[in-house]
Amino acid sequence: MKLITAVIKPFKLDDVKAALEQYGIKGMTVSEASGYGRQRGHTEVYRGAEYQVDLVPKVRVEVLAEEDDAEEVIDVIVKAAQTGKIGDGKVWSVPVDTVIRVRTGERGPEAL
Amino acid sequence: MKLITAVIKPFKLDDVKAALEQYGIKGMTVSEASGYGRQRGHTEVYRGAEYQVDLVPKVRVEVLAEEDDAEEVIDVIVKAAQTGKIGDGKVWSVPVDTVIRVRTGERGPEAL
Amino acid sequence: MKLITAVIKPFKLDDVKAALEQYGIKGMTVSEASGYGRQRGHTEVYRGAEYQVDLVPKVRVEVLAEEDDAEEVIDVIVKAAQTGKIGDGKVWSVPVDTVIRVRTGERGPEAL
Amino acid sequence: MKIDTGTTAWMITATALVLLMTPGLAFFYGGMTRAKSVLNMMMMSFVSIITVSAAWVLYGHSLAFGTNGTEFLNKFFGGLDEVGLQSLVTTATKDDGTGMPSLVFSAFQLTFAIITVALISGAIADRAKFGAWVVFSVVWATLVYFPVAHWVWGGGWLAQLGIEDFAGGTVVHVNAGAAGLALAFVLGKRSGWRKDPMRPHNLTLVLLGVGLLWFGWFGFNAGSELAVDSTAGLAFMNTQLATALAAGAWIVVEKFRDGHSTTLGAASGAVAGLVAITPACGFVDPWAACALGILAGAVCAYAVGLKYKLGYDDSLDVVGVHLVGGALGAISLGLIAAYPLAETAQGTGLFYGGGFTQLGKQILGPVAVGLYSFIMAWIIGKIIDKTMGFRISQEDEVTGVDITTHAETGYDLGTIHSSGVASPNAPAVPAEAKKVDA
Amino acid sequence: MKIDTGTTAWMITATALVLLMTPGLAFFYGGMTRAKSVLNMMMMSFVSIITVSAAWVLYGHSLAFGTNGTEFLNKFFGGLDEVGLQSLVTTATKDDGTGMPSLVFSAFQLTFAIITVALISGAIADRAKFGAWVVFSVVWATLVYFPVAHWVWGGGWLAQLGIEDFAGGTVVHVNAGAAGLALAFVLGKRSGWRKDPMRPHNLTLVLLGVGLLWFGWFGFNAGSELAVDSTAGLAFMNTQLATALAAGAWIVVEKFRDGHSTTLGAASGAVAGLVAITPACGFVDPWAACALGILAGAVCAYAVGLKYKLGYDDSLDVVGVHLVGGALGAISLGLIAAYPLAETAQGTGLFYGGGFTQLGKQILGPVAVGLYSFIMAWIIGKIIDKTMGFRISQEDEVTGVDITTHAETGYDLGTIHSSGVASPNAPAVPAEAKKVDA
Amino acid sequence: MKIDTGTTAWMITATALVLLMTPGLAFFYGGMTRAKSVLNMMMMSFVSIITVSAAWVLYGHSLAFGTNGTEFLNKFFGGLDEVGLQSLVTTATKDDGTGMPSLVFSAFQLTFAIITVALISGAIADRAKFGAWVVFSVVWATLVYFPVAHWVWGGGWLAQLGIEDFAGGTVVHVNAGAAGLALAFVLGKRSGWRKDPMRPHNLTLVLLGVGLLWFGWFGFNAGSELAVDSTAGLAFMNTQLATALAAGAWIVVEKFRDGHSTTLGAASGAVAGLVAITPACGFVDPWAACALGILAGAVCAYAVGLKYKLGYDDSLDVVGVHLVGGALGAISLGLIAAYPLAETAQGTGLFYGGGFTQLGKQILGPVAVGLYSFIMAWIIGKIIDKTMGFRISQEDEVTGVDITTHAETGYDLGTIHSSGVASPNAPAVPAEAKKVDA
Ligand SMILES: Nc1ncnc2c1ncn2[C@@H]1O[C@H](COP(=O)(O)OP(=O)(O)O)[C@@H](O)[C@H]1O
Ligand SMILES: Nc1ncnc2c1ncn2[C@@H]1O[C@H](COP(=O)(O)OP(=O)(O)O)[C@@H](O)[C@H]1O
Ligand SMILES: Nc1ncnc2c1ncn2[C@@H]1O[C@H](COP(=O)(O)OP(=O)(O)O)[C@@H](O)[C@H]1O
Repeated sequence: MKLITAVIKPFKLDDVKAALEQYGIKGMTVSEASGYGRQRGHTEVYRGAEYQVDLVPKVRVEVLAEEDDAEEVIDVIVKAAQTGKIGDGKVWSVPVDTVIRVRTGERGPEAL
Repeated sequence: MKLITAVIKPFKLDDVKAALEQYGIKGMTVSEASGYGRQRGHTEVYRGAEYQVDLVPKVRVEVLAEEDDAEEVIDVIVKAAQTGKIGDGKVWSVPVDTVIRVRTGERGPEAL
Repeated sequence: MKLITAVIKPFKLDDVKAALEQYGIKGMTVSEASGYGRQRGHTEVYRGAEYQVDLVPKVRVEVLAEEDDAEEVIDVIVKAAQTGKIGDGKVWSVPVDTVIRVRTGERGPEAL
Repeated sequence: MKIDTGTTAWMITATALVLLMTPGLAFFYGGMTRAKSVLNMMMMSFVSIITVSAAWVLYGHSLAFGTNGTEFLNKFFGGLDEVGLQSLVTTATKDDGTGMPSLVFSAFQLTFAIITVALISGAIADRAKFGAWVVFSVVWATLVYFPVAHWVWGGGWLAQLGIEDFAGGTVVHVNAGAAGLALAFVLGKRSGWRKDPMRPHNLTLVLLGVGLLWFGWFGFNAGSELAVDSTAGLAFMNTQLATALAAGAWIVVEKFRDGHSTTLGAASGAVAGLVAITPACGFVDPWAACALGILAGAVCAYAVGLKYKLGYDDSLDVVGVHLVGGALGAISLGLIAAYPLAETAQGTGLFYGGGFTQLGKQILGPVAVGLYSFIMAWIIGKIIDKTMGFRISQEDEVTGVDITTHAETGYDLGTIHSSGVASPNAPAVPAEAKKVDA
Repeated sequence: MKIDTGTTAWMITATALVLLMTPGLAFFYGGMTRAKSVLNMMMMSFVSIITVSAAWVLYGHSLAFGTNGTEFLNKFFGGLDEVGLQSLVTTATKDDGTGMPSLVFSAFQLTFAIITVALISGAIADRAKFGAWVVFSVVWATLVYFPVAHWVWGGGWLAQLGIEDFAGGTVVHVNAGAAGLALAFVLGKRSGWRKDPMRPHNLTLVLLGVGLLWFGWFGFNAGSELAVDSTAGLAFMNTQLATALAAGAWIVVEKFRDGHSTTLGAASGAVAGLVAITPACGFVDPWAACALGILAGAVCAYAVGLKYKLGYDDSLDVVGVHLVGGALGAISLGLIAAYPLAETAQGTGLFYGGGFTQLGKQILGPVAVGLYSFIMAWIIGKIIDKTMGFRISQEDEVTGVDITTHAETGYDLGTIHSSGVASPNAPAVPAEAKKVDA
Repeated sequence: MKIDTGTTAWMITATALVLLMTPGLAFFYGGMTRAKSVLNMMMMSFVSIITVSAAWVLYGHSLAFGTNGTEFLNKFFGGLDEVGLQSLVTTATKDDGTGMPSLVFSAFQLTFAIITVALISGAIADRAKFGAWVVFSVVWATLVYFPVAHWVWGGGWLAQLGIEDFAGGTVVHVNAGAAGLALAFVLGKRSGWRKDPMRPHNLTLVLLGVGLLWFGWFGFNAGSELAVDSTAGLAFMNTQLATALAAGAWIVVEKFRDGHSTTLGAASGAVAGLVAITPACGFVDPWAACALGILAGAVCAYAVGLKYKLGYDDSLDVVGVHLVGGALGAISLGLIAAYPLAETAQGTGLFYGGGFTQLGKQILGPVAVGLYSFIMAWIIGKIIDKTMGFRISQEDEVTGVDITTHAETGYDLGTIHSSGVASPNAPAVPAEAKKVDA
């Protein structure tokens, strides 16, 4: 099994959720994060002063998926989150040993 | 070593903490998250309007554990977090290459 | 590739960011967390009452790095985050299957 | 006439109280939006203070309370005789026997004009161009508020007819509510309307707003007597009773309908009560104030659902609370008016033996003002929309009007960002930030 | 008597100020709870405005300030002669020479009744059934507040004895504090008490509450002179001095005891000072106000720790601040009263040559009222608990009373949930949500 | 003289309004800091209420408004004849014909002293030792504020010269601004200054502060007439106009300079307008108030950028808004004063035919007060810094002054920590927490 983590622009969350749902993903976990990357480094002006901006608000989406679906899930996310502008974020995938559904204690693919 | 991640109902955090402590786990990292799953889809009424609820508040608990303890830690968490109702959450485990304690630079099991 | 996760003291974030940047790391993702560990257990007094403190504010830093850089990145983080006092946090590293840059769809090392 | 220090003391206080209502409204409205639009919502109220004050000193006071030479035109608007307010500086007291300085009267009336304009903005939360709102606020005040204030309080045609409006049910609430409805049509629905919950992001802010509104409203209602006498006391007590009972009625309706009484319900109910008692407070008995309050709370609790039936996105319920509540109060005077002002040809209500005449007038008032305001607001809004545009882009709306329009976010409470929030859509290349001199 | 416009102007203002105190209290209390109970806490204050206003117009004013035919019964409660307040509309001014409309006096007194009830709710934060509180508020007001107000201010037995209570140290603070203690016993301790820190979730809200309370309290204290004279000025200055010094004393105690001066300490100290000076403000010299303030700040800073010793969960320290502070102020008058009202048989304090008589009376007052209130509140609370239940379930308490009782949460500041917060214990199956008509 | 109930009613109200300004300032300043310093910022305002009230009753009133035997010394400070305020209790009314109790006048003036001190704290946000600020506040009030108030309002040398300062442009704003500048030098820059954005953490709190300041400022300005007459009405209207237009001017400047109008800009502009009109409000015509407002908004919008050029960290722009705005208002009177007080040898402004004499005096006033305040504040600050230290450690500053100094954090809104926030640098070993008795 795989854990797919996507760090995306906040206003794209709805699109990603919709795309995953349409693909057939039944669950995900979402949290707030701040991103540091190429997008950093732009300058803002506020109250007559300029300053560098470091950290930009992002949303982290975590999806557990079966081995075989992982590639497709990644594609779905990437497509839905893309704006083509710097700061669109990253998606990565990590191997998972086991997943358990707390409610029933089920393990593995049934737990998704 | 393993990283065990649990996404649970917020009001179960105290129970999970207590159960892990009793089992002998010395540390963990906790953060806020929002869950999307079967629990989604219920309808709420507010100010005379109905709407669908998507994302439900959850708490994420991360525990680093030795290879041999991982299964038991998972069981402890699942037992403590279970209410038997939909939305109880997921627990998953991921292989970890190495762990370092920042304070001392110790590595591996000693760093836990 | 590796995902290096560091849970550190909040006031050390600037130092860690600076150290990583100097080392040549181009991106990272940061989020808020609460830590439970040895640091817990101290007693605070407030409004004339004592109580135990459980959870201490922490910052989580996630850095995707190439296999070969992982060890050095870990060292850079540990050095920058260290105060030598309990509660300095943990750093761990997890194997990553693949990384994609959302903007371009690039995969692997180029996506970093 | 000699200045009456007691009357003037109260009127200065009342003016300050009414001015405080606009920040109060900003908090009430601001708390009801989503976190990403709170600043823009509050700015629409605050900028109304700016634009209306500027218009007031230039010509607003004069249009509303001045006179032009012609008896006929005087029915519809004042003159330009008090432009710049300079004439009020020298004529120290109003010549109508109230015993207060003319500038105090003018300041008191200014605060009414401000809040009426600010009230409208609740209908267009989350999606209006700030510059468009600035323009709308001053044009609507000029073409609608100042004349309508003249109609009812400046000796215009509705005053001459004997319409009763103690503190502004028609001039303020029906007027603002109708304009809000028009703008809701002009701007259209928010992206995600009826799909996303769009619940209040900060209910402590909502309650703060209500607390300040309630407090300030005593200046609004009891101050509208323009004197310190037992009628002012009656207006005060009736305001308190109607407001409390309307809040109670609203949360009782909720309890039975939805299964729970909400904070937003109590807050909205209080405002509904304040609105409904506004035209009536100095004219009715305490029992009638109680009845009107209960009615207003219950009716408005249902009226805020109308928009879902009829399909307009009156975001913060300006129509359901102010148009409906204001009309309710104004019309009910045709039934329950017990102590009208004889000198302006007003009659007692049906229940006090006044027959149907006053009731008819009381229906005419809100209908005339509501129609005029709706049509004018729609025209002004459409012209703005066609020329400068009234609505922000969809991407800006989804991202949040605060960051995209004002380059700010309401809150930055975390440890990570505690040194500043960046725009989530910030440009990637180091922007050619304008160099700031000074 | 002719209306005195100056007096009436001040009393209308003072009434508005005192009304603002209840929202102020809602913020003070709301900020002190955990984030998951802030709305419920504030709603307990706001709903007191509703229930007490309704009871007041119906019979509350009359029970407190009316008269019944019997001289003996009149010692304990008023009559039903002013039910509905209609009689106050016609008798334009109070016949006692104060020169203000009767309805202004009535409105002023109403605001005292409201806040006294609201004060009690601080003892039962996080865990009370909302409906039970609604019932308690109106029953306690009826059986305790209205009669006690009559005892002291309506010409009842304590007034006849010559008890001094300028603005309500006994009637308001001892009264509410004793009732809070009783409810803390009836409801029992919160789950996690003494284990979880349960620290204030929003200290800016606490300070907002204190700011509004302090501001409104000038209406409370200086307004209680019911006239505009030098005693009102004395009451004002004494209020300011005692409050400032009490806040100072509290944070000094903290600094020496705990090693740091807290915001909550400054806020609580200010309230303790306001409470203690309330009964004394118009009767004492500035130096005495300062001394009383310092004493109140220091004593209450320790008194809020009593609950841990004695084992009752008076969540927001109604007992430690209002019962202790109110009694302190009331009793100290037996020592420091310098300018009592001769016409009500009051004497100067021990330090001003008044002997021990007044001191004895000043002890009797809070003891009598405190006992009566405690016993009645306990009985009312117990009856409610046995019948409808006074406490929510433990699961609801842990999840949070806001979401479980009011279906709302106080804040929704994040980007993810910015479209609304769902109940964390939401039912899984698409609930058969009641269809809403309207 | 007999008490005038109207005048006294207004002055009591005005005093309460001005007192509310200090909590208002606490919110305005508190919202502008980062989340980790909000409590300390607000505490600096609240503790000023404590220290200045204590100093006032002891000797402050007397130093400012008392007299000493010597005509020459009287030019510089008052005497000790009114120490303890006891003499004001017996002399019921001021003997100057205002018809209000002496204690009301004293309380009104006290609230000015409080806010002047609190204003200074904005310059040293995030980094001051709390104890050092407590000491500074009382020493500066004693050595600077009380004498300067005497110079201008207590019959001192500036009053004798005929300097015009209606409500405190010089006494309050120039005075506080100059002291803030001195402390910014004494304490030095914050760690991360010019690198980290350090943007406001809560703009709803900033707007709340502005709302309360604006509201309270009517008491400040119209109250400074010390009477209820048409000049009070003029002061009120001018305050409203200048404030609204200054806010407008500031956001227009922003729009053209930075591309967006901000909430912080509207808020700061309003304060700049309030500051600038303060010395002028009762002396000028409405058109002049408008012009002054526009000028103040535009000038201060640029003046807040000065610190980046000159390199001092005046964190919340006390200099750019209060020193600059106050001086602007004071000096402009030399041009636009139309209705000065003849009895204090004041002249009309240049534009009203008054020649250059008054303009010269109007420049002298702020220069003299500004220099005196700057020098004294610098000396007091340096002495404190050398002895007890004025600045917290860098680690404490980075972690946050709230948690390190007050052992609290402003907000705790999350679900995880909802039972309390721990210090992020908490000691590891179970601390030897001091046992608490009581
Ligand atoms: N090495 C990394 N490790 C973890 N997260 C990263 C890394 N690099 C980028 N990110 C995340 O991806 C986001 C987008 O990266 P950025 O460089 O701004 O744009 P892009 O990937 O489109 O070039 C960052 O804000 C950050 O959250
Ligand atoms: N595929 C998934 N990937 C990541 N998290 C998931 C996934 N499915 C569910 N979750 C998490 O588990 C929580 C519980 O899931 P849900 O379907 O509501 O209940 P249950 O697992 O009891 O059937 C969700 O709120 C979400 O946080
Ligand atoms: N087993 C664990 N799993 C996950 N995170 C842990 C674990 N142990 C500690 N942590 C994290 O590391 C932080 C520091 O741990 P702590 O025991 O307080 O100090 P130290 O590691 O210096 O001895 C904790 O606050 C927690 O966030």
